[in-house]
Amino acid sequence: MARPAKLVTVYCEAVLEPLVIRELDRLGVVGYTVSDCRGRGQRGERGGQWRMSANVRIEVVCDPVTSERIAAALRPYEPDYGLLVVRGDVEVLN
Amino acid sequence: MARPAKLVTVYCEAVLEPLVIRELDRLGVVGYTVSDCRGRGQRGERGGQWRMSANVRIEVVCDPVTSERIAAALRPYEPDYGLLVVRGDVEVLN
Amino acid sequence: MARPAKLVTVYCEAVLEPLVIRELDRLGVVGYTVSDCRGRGQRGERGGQWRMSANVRIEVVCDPVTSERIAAALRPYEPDYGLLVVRGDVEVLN
Amino acid sequence: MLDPIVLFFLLGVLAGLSKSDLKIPAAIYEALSIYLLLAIGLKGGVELSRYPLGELLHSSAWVLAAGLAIPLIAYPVLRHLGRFGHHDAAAIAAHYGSVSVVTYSVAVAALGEAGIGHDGVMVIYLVLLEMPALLLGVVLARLGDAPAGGGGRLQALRQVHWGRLAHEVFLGKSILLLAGGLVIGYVAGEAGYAPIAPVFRDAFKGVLALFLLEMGLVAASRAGAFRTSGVFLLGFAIVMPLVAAAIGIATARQLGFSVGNAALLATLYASASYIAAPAAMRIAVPQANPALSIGASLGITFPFNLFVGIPIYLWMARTFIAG
Amino acid sequence: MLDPIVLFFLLGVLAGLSKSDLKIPAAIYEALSIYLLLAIGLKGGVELSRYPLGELLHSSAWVLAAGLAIPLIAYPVLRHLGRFGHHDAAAIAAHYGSVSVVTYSVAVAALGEAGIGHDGVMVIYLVLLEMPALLLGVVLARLGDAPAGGGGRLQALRQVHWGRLAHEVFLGKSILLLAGGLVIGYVAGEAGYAPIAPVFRDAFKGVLALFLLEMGLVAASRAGAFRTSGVFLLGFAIVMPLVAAAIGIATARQLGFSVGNAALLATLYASASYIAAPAAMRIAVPQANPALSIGASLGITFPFNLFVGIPIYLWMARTFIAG
Amino acid sequence: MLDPIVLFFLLGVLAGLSKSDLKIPAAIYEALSIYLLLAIGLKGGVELSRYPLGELLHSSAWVLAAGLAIPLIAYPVLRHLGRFGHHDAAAIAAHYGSVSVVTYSVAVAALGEAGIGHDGVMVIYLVLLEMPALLLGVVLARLGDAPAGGGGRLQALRQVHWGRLAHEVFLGKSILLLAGGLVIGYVAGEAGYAPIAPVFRDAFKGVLALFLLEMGLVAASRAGAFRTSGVFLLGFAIVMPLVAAAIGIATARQLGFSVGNAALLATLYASASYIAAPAAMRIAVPQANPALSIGASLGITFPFNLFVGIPIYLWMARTFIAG
Ligand SMILES: Nc1ncnc2c1ncn2[C@@H]1O[C@H](COP(=O)(O)O)[C@@H](O)[C@H]1O
Ligand SMILES: Nc1ncnc2c1ncn2[C@@H]1O[C@H](COP(=O)(O)O)[C@@H](O)[C@H]1O
Ligand SMILES: Nc1ncnc2c1ncn2[C@@H]1O[C@H](COP(=O)(O)O)[C@@H](O)[C@H]1O
Ligand code: NA
Ligand code: NA
Ligand code: NA
Repeated sequence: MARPAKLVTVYCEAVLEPLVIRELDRLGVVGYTVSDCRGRGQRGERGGQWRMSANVRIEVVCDPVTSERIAAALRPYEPDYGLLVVRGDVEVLN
Repeated sequence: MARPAKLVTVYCEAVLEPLVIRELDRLGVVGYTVSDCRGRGQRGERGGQWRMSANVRIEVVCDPVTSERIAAALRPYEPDYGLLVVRGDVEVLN
Repeated sequence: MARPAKLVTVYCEAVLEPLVIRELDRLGVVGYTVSDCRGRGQRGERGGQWRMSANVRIEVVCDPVTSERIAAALRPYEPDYGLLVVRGDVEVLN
Repeated sequence: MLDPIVLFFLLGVLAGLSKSDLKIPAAIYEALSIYLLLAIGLKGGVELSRYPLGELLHSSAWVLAAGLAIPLIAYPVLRHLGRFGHHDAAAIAAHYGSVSVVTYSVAVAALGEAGIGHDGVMVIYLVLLEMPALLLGVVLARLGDAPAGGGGRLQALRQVHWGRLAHEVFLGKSILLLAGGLVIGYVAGEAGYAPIAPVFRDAFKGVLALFLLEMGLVAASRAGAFRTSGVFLLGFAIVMPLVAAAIGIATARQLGFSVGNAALLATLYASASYIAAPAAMRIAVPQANPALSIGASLGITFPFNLFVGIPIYLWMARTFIAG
Repeated sequence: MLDPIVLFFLLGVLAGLSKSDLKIPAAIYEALSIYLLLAIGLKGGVELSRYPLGELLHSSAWVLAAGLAIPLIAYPVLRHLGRFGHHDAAAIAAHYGSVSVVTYSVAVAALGEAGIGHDGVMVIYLVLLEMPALLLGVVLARLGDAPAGGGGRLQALRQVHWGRLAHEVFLGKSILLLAGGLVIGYVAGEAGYAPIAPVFRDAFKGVLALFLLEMGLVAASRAGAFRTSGVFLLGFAIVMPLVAAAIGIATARQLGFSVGNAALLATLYASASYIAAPAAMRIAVPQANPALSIGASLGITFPFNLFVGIPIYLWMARTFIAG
Repeated sequence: MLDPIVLFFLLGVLAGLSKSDLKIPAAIYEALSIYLLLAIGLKGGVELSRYPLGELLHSSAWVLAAGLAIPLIAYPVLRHLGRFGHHDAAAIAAHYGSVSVVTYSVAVAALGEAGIGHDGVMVIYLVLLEMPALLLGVVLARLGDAPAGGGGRLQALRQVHWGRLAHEVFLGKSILLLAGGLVIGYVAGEAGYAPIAPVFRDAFKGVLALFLLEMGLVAASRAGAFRTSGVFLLGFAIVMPLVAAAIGIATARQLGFSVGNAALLATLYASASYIAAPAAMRIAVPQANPALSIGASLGITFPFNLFVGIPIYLWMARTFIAG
């Protein structure tokens, strides 16, 4: 029943959200989940008071190959934007 | 100190939240965490503009057996509702 | 490319957030992400209606040693506050 | 005759379709809808105190009965002409049997614009009509599930979780805020209402404008979903309100309503719910595809009523009701 | 004599207890409380400019001193009669020593309803009384931690992070907005206040109604927590406000307050905090169980004051203060 | 001459710098900014109907042309005197070429305070000036990317995603709500505006006060970011508005504007954007460091204009414009 998969989590600036989704579209990724958050990183604190300091977390459950492709597609954004991409192992239960 | 456990994450329509909690109650699951999110899946985009298009993420840290039971309890909702259930391995540190 | 790391997730009362961040500061942890949530645990339901019943989820991607230190630093808060600390394995993709 | 307030809806649709970054936070949507429901309830409650309750009771029975005709007409049309499954037919019928608070409010504004009076107690009918159609919709869905024969039908109805359904419907926030506002307004009366009137009365139309902006954004996000549902549903979403309005005018005439009251009753019948109904149907008839019912009620009927329907219903009332 | 505005609280309680899907988003709760605190501060500030400051200074010292009696009475009662641990006793005492902005606002509305005047500068006391009781509560908790003997006590007090505590208490949003509003109102005066008055004065009571609705929802969610805390706390949460109100009336009489001002001072003393106190106590005395202090102050004393207390305090003021 | 409303900004800064727990939820920030943009657009639209459009067209061309001088002055100054990279120079220049809705609103309030009239149609210039500077900023950034020689430059400009950029700029929520409000206000006219005026006109200044409180909190969170950007940018953020205001006064004189209109045009030129510009530049010129442009425009220029600039621009208008 349980199918192994990867969970890719993208933490990034809120303004980047539409660009990340566009990359997902290009890769043919259908499913994702977005939530609003705040945080701190190399580029200082992003307290979420307004859109320019808000972050989002974008989660994608996908197969390993797609997860690599997502990471590769987001790499060009890294020098200019606050961005962290991590990947973990999960099982899809349904 | 660190105790192995499962982290079950349920992504679903916001209207389903009370029904999922009821299933958790039935299984005797005490702890869970809910956060609001938006997303896209097989059933199209759910942009979170209003309750009918909002999603929630429900996280439950539990033992492996309970995680199986949660997955089984949510299976009946699958045909009719937007729902994704994934499970990962974690350690409880406190 | 992919660098293994730990993802520490702290679920706790919203009032505890600044205290947790202070502990992270003390440990020299720069990066973290916070999101608002609600939930239930040993200390009853925390429905998020107001600040006193709101929870937060604080995520930190870090190395294994730091993850141990975070867990140790938060242990003193455990008897008095609603708090759950879990740790999982991830790879940093950027 | 069009109130400029409907332009806010158009602006929202434009923003949504052009994929502007304009987003109204969900918390604000919730707050605006809570405000509108409470404000309408309060206003009705204040006016209720000046009204003969006996007469109201008599009219209410008629209004309710005639109102239930709407889903009972809609269901077979959707089922047989539209070839929808019984779950979808029942859910859509429930949406059209129930009512829309915002459509009602815009009709009230249009009456004001046209200088036609109406009774504040019309809100009572808004409250009364909101929920029976939802129960009826569930019954229709369950009867459709049943194997042929009277025994199967009875058993199908027995399997409905009536308690949970009643909870969902009667304690949904729409009914709770409308009815709660009604009671508070009734108890407070004019004197108690006065100090909260700057918020609940004077600000009403401005807040309604903001809500219409948001409704436009939501409706635009439904445009894609609707494209798939075909021409039949589009036609239904335009013809059904007109039929329902006609039933409303006939009922109003029967009950001796004034022109303004008749136009409002027609609007109530013609309007389709998209606050109470979608949530209730999603829980009670989960097999129904919400894209169809919400697409029709919010994507087609709501703007149709705003821009075309309300002026027509007003004209109908003026023509068929003796001034 | 009951202002109909309290019915909004009842509606919220009803919605909460019946597990309706009515939820007021946390962002709206925050916004409403920011608005109320600012609006009250502004109004007080505007009126301050017309008031002899010397007289105010003299009264303030008395009002503060008498106000501190409340936690000093509450603590031993809770500790010895109620058999609470010293952390819980101190935290609850702090809540009752501090004040409730909403209770004060409802009392102001009730005075208006009864046609009794009052001075806007009473807000000064609201600001002054908010925080000393919280500091006192922390002191009581730390003294309880100390081993017997004067030396141990002194050391226990030394271990308090006074800087952090002062920060928490003085820069908490309650004090900041109340005091900030006070200063802005004072600087702006009537003329500067006029253009923002539609929002901060005219809308006040309507917004208060919405906040009471939300308070009802929150209070309902506390009902379960309270059930566990027993009959003693229930009694305390009703008797303590009455005792505190009596102290208020005596102080007001001593200071020659008018009937309206006396009723408001009694209400301030009788009210228990649930905005500033819970947050501050949670950080400063984490060992205390917040379910007890919030359950008592928000679950019992707040509605008691709304429905029973305020009318009693008004009667007390009328009876014991020379018109 | 200072409107007390600016004190709300100070209160927000104080709360932010002292790390108070006062936080205005992001949803409320969004809602307040949506309200302000719509309200300003509506008001301008209503007044537009009374204004000779031909004259407006002529002035608009001049106002736009003179307005574009500002980024064209700012860019080389930042690039050569300030030694900023071309991305940062272009982004900062774009912020100063665009305009600030809140600064404009505070200037309108200050005019009211000073009893000086102005034309509501000045809002037209607010809308017109918001976006061309953003496009110019992108052009400057791309030209900086280009290898030397005319061919390289042309190619650099070709590589800009003009469609996406135009979408970002023209369908950003600022322009959409301002222009949408303008059109609705124009269509509605005085009569259609009246019923929504309690929300969109009477509440304007109070809501502006709340927004200023929030702006103070945001500006305080930018204080640290600014510290790193050095003395040059600090000086630029103060001198540039003064230069721009002088251009504004000269343009106003040329066009025969009244004192009030001239002060508003000077304020528009002097103001720097922090709603539309940061979002657009972040997407279109991602290489620029937003801490610099937002730190300067929101952290320095905005408060400078509030407390010092607007009184100066008013004085300039009074001195150099024939009453
Ligand atoms: N180590 C980390 N753990 C968790 N979240 C992080 C971490 N580093 C960065 N983030 C998130 O990613 C955002 C952008 O990071 P940065 O580009 O490093 O400023 C931050 O605001 C955080 O929300
Ligand atoms: N592959 C995925 N990765 C992350 N979230 C998903 C994925 N698929 C679905 N979801 C979430 O689950 C919700 C319901 O999915 P669905 O039923 O497929 O429409 C979506 O709106 C997303 O929030
Ligand atoms: N088993 C669990 N799974 C997920 N979240 C939990 C769990 N237990 C507790 N939590 C979260 O941690 C918060 C505090 O927990 P507690 O201290 O047990 O009341 C709860 O309100 C939940 O948000
Ligand atoms: Na209907
Ligand atoms: Na008190
Ligand atoms: Na400018």
